[in-house]
Amino acid sequence: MARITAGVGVSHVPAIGVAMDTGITEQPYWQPVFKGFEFSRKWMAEKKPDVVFLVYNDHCTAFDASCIPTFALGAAATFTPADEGYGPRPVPVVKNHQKMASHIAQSLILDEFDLTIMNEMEVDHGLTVPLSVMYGDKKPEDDWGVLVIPLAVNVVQYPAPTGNRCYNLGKAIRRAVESFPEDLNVVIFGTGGMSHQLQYKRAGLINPEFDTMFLDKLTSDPVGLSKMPHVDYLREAGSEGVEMVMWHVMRGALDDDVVEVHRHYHVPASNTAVGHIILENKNA
Amino acid sequence: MARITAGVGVSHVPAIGVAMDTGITEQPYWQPVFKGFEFSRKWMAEKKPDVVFLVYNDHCTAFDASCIPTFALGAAATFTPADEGYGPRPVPVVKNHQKMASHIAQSLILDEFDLTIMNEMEVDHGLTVPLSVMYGDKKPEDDWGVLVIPLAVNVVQYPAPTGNRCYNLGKAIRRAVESFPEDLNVVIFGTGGMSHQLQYKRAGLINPEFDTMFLDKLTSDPVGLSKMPHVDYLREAGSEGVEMVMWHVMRGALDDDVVEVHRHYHVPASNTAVGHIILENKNA
Amino acid sequence: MKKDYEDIPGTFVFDADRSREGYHLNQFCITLRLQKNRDAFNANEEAYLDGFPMTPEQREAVLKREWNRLLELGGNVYYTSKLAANDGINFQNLAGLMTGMGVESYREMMLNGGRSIDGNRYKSEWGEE
Amino acid sequence: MKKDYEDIPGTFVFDADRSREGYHLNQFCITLRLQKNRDAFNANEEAYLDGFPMTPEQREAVLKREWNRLLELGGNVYYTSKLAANDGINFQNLAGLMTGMGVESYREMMLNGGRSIDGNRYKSEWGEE
Ligand SMILES: [Fe+3]
Ligand SMILES: [Fe+3]
Repeated sequence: MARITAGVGVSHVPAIGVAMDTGITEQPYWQPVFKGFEFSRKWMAEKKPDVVFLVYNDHCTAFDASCIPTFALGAAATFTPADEGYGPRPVPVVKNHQKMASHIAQSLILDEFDLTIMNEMEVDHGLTVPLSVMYGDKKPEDDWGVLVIPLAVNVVQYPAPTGNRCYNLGKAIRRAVESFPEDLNVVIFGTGGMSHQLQYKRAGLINPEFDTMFLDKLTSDPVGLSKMPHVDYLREAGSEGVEMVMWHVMRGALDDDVVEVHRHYHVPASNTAVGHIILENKNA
Repeated sequence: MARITAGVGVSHVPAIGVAMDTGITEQPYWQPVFKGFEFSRKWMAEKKPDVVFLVYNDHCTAFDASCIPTFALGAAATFTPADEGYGPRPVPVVKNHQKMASHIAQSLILDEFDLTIMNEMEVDHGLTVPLSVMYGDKKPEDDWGVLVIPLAVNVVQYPAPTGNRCYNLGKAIRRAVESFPEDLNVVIFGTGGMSHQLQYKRAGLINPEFDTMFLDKLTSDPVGLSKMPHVDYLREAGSEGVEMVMWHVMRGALDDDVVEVHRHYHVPASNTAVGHIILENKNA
Repeated sequence: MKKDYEDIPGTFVFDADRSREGYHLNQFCITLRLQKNRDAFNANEEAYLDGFPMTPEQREAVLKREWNRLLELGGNVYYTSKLAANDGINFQNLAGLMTGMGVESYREMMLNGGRSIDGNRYKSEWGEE
Repeated sequence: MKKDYEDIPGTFVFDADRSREGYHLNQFCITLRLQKNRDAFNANEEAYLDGFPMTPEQREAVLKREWNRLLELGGNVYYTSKLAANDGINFQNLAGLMTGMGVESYREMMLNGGRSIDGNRYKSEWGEE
């Protein structure tokens, strides 16, 4: 059967993608951002998952204001990196494990999660930047070396799904994965955050105490953490900090007991605090 | 505050719309179908709801196979009748109570239903035929005389949401409506069914015993009825009979105790058994 | 994955596996909802179909209007009915063709209460496994 | 409906009410994701905007690039940033403009750890009600 063995939390700041795509990662501004992913790339190479289940949000790219799904699961064969206004990122097309994606979709709907199934979808920096930081430089003609099942979560229009709902979705994803008969090693990514506000007069807000508390509690009190109301994210972590609800999906899919094997935190990348954590199931 | 006072269950057979649009409702084939709605039109005129919350399914019209939401709530100002391949039905544009729709959307998502919000949507016979049978003949330049909040449910690609999920969604819709401060009379429609199969070698299946059991239990045992697994609908009521899950949304939004004030059942309309019921809250 | 609905006779439940198989076929069919697309298709079916990466079997079933074959190859009736509508075939007459009964006797059956559920619940009742 | 997030200073939470207000503004902005639309917009802004039924205030804010006003009128930054990108303004510089700090001192603030949460939790701390 398929099994989720580990979870990755990671910011998906677009400027990080731009830094990689333009080859300026060694500049003093960016060097400390990327230093924190050296361990992660080695860990990825050792762990070698067959499938990454990638929870992210679309930033008004695949979905404009006409259609706003709370949870949209990608069931297409491939997902093309989108033009977000500067031309598409020069990275590989993302390949799905389409049979497993279909299985998970059916399982989640019967488990009473009200998915939207996407049979065509472009993917933006929310999905490709996490792959880039974890897998390193890849050109369009390369292969990511992993199959990816994308789950896009609405965090742009209030309200995002609650932390509790996201956490429970993680548990349902685990059940779905474990009922898939192929023997596959799956790693789940929760992306977005950490504290940041991109808009209006309070833009630039960074709250390292909040971010640290959040990273700590992922191991020490994930259930309590998942109960935090939206207003706390909005107030304490900035209007775009609410992206962090997506990390609860990742956390819910893991064992109750996990080991934190890596953490990275840096301010700033553009407007944002970069946060990253790797959690392994104890019996993985 | 706003209140849901009654529920309507009704088939939405496209041929019924065609019969009205082409003026052949007095023909012997159609006369008994429409006779059963005479009471309903009077009831509608007396009841005079401000808003109809209309649960229906799209038949690959507004949504093709690229995007399949389980629950899609219409938040646009208006919804235009779609061209389903024969030109749009000659009926009025459907007007939303946009503020209430937004309120319900927010309330449902915070209540952990994973809605898709539609800010643009055409509507097909699934939505317009129930309005036509309940409100009578209307021309494009007329007005329906009621505001409509549409909720489109996926029942085309298996699996539809479970009956239990639909029933609980009804309860959540009720909470959302009752927390809306305007003083509004709301009637909820659950549409689709009854037994029918449009496809392959078993097409034409009609199961009046099943349909009667279903109509009876809406009053006598709605919770038990909502637990019925999909395979029972598919086997007993035909592959398209699974549309009946949408009636549970309507039923869940009502009081536990209801009075059946009207029932109509007729075979056939085209390929389908026509079923219709009106349920009132006892204290409405 | 076991499917509890696979023992229903004469029925294709349009699940995720069938949806995946039939995706381009169904997406072709749905374009026929609009007149300008119907005009283009009717002017040159082969050329129009070139725009959709369906399998050769699916393409052939479209060209030959093999209504049941279309379902066997991942089509769903809400999509294939758009192709039927283009040919002037409504839902009821399409059902007449798919059942093999022919339009007249299908219509007659419906007027007499439709196909009974008795004997039509399980494949075993149809002598299928 | 009481909104528990309305007491956060310097922040517009993009909720359903704002989304409704800003719909056509945001749908205009998102078209600028694609080069051919940017070309058309840049060739004749007024004519391009005629295609979107936004309010006169929204239209004026677009033409004058009043970045905060756009948010006040229902815009969301993920949309308005497409208009900014068209003008060669990235997310960080857009933030520099919206905060009123200017690009340089905003960048400086971010390098020094960003805007502190202290004093920035409640409107009352900003002397607003
Ligand atoms: Fe983001
Ligand atoms: Fe229907």
